[in-house]
Amino acid sequence: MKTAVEAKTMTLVQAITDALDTMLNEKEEVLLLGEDIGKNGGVFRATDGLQAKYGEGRVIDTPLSEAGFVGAGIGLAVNGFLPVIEIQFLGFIYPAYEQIMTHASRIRMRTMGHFTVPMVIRAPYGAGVRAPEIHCDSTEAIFTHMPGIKVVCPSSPYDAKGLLIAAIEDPDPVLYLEPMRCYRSAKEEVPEGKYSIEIGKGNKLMEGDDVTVITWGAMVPETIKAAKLMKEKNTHCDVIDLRTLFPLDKDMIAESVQKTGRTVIVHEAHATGGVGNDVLAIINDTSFLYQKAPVERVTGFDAPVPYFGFEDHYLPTPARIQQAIEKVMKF
Amino acid sequence: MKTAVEAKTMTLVQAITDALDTMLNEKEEVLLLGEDIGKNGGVFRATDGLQAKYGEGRVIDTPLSEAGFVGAGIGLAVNGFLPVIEIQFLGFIYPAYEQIMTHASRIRMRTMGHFTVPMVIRAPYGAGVRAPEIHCDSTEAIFTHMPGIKVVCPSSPYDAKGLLIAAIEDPDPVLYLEPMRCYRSAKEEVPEGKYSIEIGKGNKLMEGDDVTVITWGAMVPETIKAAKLMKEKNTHCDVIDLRTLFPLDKDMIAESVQKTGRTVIVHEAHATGGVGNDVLAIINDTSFLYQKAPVERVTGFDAPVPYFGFEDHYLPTPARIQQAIEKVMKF
Amino acid sequence: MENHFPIRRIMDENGHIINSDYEEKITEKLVKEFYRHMVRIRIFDRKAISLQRQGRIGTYAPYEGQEASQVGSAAALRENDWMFPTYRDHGAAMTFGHSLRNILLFWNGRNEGCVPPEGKKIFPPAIPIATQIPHAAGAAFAERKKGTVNAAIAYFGDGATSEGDFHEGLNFASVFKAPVVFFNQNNQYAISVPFNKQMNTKTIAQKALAYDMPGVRIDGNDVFMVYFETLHALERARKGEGPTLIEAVTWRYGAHTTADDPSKYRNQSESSNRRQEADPILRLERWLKNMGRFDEKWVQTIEEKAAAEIDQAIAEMEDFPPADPAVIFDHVFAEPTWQIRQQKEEYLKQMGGGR
Amino acid sequence: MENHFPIRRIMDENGHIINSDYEEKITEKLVKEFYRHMVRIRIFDRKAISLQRQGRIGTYAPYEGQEASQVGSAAALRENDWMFPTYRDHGAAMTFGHSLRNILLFWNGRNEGCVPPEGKKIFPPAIPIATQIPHAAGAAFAERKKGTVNAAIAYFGDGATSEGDFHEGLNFASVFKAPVVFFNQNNQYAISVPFNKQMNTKTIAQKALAYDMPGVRIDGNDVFMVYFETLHALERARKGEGPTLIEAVTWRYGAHTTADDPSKYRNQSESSNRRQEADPILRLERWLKNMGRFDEKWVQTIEEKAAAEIDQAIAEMEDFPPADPAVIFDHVFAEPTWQIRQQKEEYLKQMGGGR
Ligand SMILES: Cc1ncc(C[n+]2csc(CCOP(=O)(O)OP(=O)(O)O)c2C)c(N)n1
Ligand SMILES: Cc1ncc(C[n+]2csc(CCOP(=O)(O)OP(=O)(O)O)c2C)c(N)n1
Ligand SMILES: [Mg+2]
Ligand SMILES: [Mg+2]
Repeated sequence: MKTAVEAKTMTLVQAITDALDTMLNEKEEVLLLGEDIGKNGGVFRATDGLQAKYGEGRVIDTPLSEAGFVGAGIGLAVNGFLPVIEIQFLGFIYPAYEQIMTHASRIRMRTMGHFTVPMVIRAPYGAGVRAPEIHCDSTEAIFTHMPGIKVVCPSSPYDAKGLLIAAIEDPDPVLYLEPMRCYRSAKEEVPEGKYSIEIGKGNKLMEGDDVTVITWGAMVPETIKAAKLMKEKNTHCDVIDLRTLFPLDKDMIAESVQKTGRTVIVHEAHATGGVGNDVLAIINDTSFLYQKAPVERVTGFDAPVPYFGFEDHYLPTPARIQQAIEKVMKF
Repeated sequence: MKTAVEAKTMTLVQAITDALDTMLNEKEEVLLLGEDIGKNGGVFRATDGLQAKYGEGRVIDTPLSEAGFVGAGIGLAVNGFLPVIEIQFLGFIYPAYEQIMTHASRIRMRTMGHFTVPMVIRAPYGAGVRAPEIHCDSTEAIFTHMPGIKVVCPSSPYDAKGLLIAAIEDPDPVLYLEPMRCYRSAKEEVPEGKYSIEIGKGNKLMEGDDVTVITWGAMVPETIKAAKLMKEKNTHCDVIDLRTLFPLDKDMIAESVQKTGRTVIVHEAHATGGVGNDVLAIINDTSFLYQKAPVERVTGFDAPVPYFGFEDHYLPTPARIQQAIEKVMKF
Repeated sequence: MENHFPIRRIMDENGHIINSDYEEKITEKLVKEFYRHMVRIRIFDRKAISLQRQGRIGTYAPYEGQEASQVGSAAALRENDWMFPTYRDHGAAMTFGHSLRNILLFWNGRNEGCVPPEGKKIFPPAIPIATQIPHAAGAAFAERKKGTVNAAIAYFGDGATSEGDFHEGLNFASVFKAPVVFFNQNNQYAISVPFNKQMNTKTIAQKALAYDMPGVRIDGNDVFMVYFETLHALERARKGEGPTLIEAVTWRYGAHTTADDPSKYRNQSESSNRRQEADPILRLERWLKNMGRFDEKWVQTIEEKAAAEIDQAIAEMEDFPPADPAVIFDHVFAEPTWQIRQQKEEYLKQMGGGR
Repeated sequence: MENHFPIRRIMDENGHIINSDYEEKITEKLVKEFYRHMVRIRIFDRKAISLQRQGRIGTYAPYEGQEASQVGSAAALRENDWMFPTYRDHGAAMTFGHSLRNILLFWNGRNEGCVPPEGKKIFPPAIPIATQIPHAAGAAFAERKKGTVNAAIAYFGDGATSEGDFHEGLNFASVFKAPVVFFNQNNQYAISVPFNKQMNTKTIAQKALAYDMPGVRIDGNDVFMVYFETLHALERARKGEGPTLIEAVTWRYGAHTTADDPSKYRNQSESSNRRQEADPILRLERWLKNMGRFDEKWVQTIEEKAAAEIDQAIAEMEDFPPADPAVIFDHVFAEPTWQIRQQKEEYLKQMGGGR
């Protein structure tokens, strides 16, 4: 990780714009494609000003056609470009699922590396911003179960920039998830220029010997809130922000769980089939004898993400996280 | 479960035809839709003879358009029909993923039960039949992580018929997975007429006190082979065929694991994000204190299902299953 | 191809009937009926925007400018037909008999918003673009199989034509001669993306040629053209002659949704010009005036009536019993699975324990 | 629409040039070149079927009957163009310079089968129907962005036109004027589903109208028509005039794949009739005979040469080093993840321990 000297205070979404700007500037192969990313600057303004700066040839408004432009992105990627594709919301990636599943993630394997797809797919995801239905899905697990694509998810402006640059430089396809709830909820110093955060590495946000709490994305602030409240009650949490959902940071997970023996996993996706179960599998595989209590999972329910009138009931809350921490402590 | 008197010896694929025949005969709302299911009787002959018997109005060859006919199936289902849709291979379901994810599985929730989708999607799946790439995927986990749809997978002719009838009678959408490798590999007595197997219930295939081995679909015969070999070595396995992948038979899993304390899970899907991890989560949640060893998973690798020249290397084998059983026994 | 698909109209911008075939059919009664509907849904739209601004509902998708398309097409439906709207077609849904309260509940994030009045076959608004098109084809095909004369209408925008589901739905319907009308409102923008970046064609109607299906391009701000063309397409459908694609060329005056700022991507003066010249309501007003039948009192009455009806619906929406969180568990399956029972129970316990 | 898209041809079934514009261009040299290519790929096809029957390769998709479409179109490409074939287009791929051994390896379930010779921009055959169409649009768009004169060709069948990806790919290419030729081989069946159940239109060419793209319908068994029309479309593409849709009407004589039994769904006498009348190779033979230039010796020589080349490729395929199972781990990512490293290590250990 190389860090540039100057820094600016920015939000997560601004950090994304900054990363795109940095890479558009650095490599002329970088192209942005997506719906409304040009003049409009994206519905969240993540590409604001970039078309004006780099032209319509680099920042390209596509037809409303996710399979079409992800498929075309694959064609661009095998032919020398580095497409960075915006899916307007993760809940609208499904039409492109076949292209990602059968091609983006497999072309390297299919051709023994002769053709490769160095493509990034950016997608805002998650509930809690009072968006209409489908806009709030958190379906990362349907991509982590797909060999050949990496999945990352920053929770802070600093990580957002560093991970996006790493994703663009990665020789393989990367799904880059953007927690909408964190887009503008906090600001942080972000270095100017280019730096990157290694894909596959988690980030320890709080140190504690009692319980390991593992989470990512928009659940990070909720988890921190719960951990801080627990600290007041003298329960000390090791809080891990996974940052990468495939491949998971096995070593960081194992090390922490072997220290604490107690684990809480927090995510907003459904419990069944959630990435939390992959964390559970790592614990099973690496730390069985260290476990002092069953792992607790605090997750979205096994129900579709509800209409926004109910989303606060669906999403894990600091209260639910605290209860889980207390439960593993009491076991 | 009501069982009719007469029985016939048949293969799994014949049992599917028999179930479809039974239900086409019983309910005129039942419609079959799919590619090549008419005159051709399906590429695996699962619908052989049914168009001749019930006419082109009941057994309908569709255009090559999975999103289109699954979407139209939703329209048929909300408007009084009971569509049973054949996806030629599970690996070709991805174009319809959006329709299943955002509509089939959610319409009941979205409309508080005002509209419902009593639809079945049948899909042959899995490796081991020397089929070309993509034809061999085992991606059930991308559906078990989708609230609102059930996922079933028979491993025997008897179960195949009973589960398919149950799926057609279910008021909600059901994904019915057909292990191609088992289509014609064994025959069994199958009752004539209508009977059904409850969705959500596993089947104990062998009883043993030493190790619980949990599997489904095409891995059942491989697991039985391994368990029989282990029996000769005096290790006795409780072998569970899950039959339903969502919702899992939590009680059967917990009961067995609480008896044996040792578990091996076998599936051909990738390890990461596989349904095996849901089984693991059930064990964690219900049977933590009973566990004598970490759970072993014998799975397909975290690599795309390879070209058929290599598929035998990808698939779990009795040898790998035995090694896992030995490993949990030795722990 | 553009010249093969001229924009057809019955009434010009000045409220003159320019197609004499229809002169007899356009009665004061019909004009007033359409006028009333359009005024009603326009008032609703403006109220909804202001509710959103006050934080009383969530993000809202306005349709002002598209009233003739929505009213004219919905008015052509029969009682037992099916409607498959998008998030922008609640003007059509209201005209077809949807509950105003429920529509407001939808925009307030409540599931009740997707429940149509008993007997009304109105599907929940499609959020993923174009996905409703195959549904409409399937539901219409079902009617054909049942041997009824019912038909379906699917609404969608210009942007939606780029999705695979548009193509697959139209192909399915054409192959099976499903009684469905594919009603496109070409408002010339998909959020910020203008028509000419969405497709290489100058018309949407011509896309019907890919399915050997009739395709027509009409002035979507001419409520009569919309009404009679939809009626005609529905008749064809009922007679077993299959689907039709209608492109109603129109314009949304305002933002894509209340979360959108159109000044980022277009000059809004175009909207004010169109308001002066091509407004669908103004056009009927001009007809009434031309005929010497414009009656300010009557206009005032219908406006007041609509406002009262809408205020009533808003009150009902706001008085609606508060969300019972249990609802998020209750309609996933006909019978809840153990996961859902367990999660619901735990959640209710936690709620009980105070958060 | 059918009459707007007549099936165009240059040479009739009897080997007569019926379009005098091309008389000069059709030289003995060209005829013989095409003849040679078609014979070569036909021999390959038959050999492959017999290899499958003997269990020496897996399921195989034959193209016999479609040789003129594949050879004529591939011959029109330039060195640096891109090709996006399906599982049935290895005749085209071989004509464009793919390795026969590798193609056989593909049908034998080996990844090496998807690797084209160095410098040859041939994509692996698309197995999921129509998915290659957007790839071709994207790769062609890339060439345009780079400012080259290279183009791309995408092959696909009649059934493929029903998929959303067909529509989205053509729309993308038309909007961005990507230099790509969409080459449809309408062999009138998608496995068992005949053309008239696949779509309501009588032609595929007319679907181009939905994108304001030129669409032509040609006799896919007339190698000259195929060649010159593809050449023309490629020229347009290179000049920045955008994509073209070509419908080459043809027929597969045999089964969909070696796992298929066509007698289940069609009368195979149609195939034998077509063999007599419309066979693409026979047609060139007739031209040669008409011109008095048919030379049995020459035919024998090229047949022998092709057979020898193919036998050589088969030998190379069979001598190819046996599959190293490690390959299934080695190309998932540029750098293997820990899962892959761990799984590979464990697997190799197990292998070592004997299975
Ligand atoms: C599959 C999908 N992709 C993206 C979106 C985000 N989105 C919502 S509305 C819209 C534009 C739709 O344009 P159009 O079809 O013209 O309808 P209009 O909004 O103009 O009525 C987009 C891109 C979506 N809802 N679904
Ligand atoms: C998405 C998808 N659905 C289904 C299949 C199974 N399948 C393989 S070939 C085929 C028919 C293709 O017909 P067509 O496009 O006419 O090409 P042809 O085989 O005639 O060359 C089908 C349905 C597939 N490969 N991909
Ligand atoms: Mg629009
Ligand atoms: Mg075909």
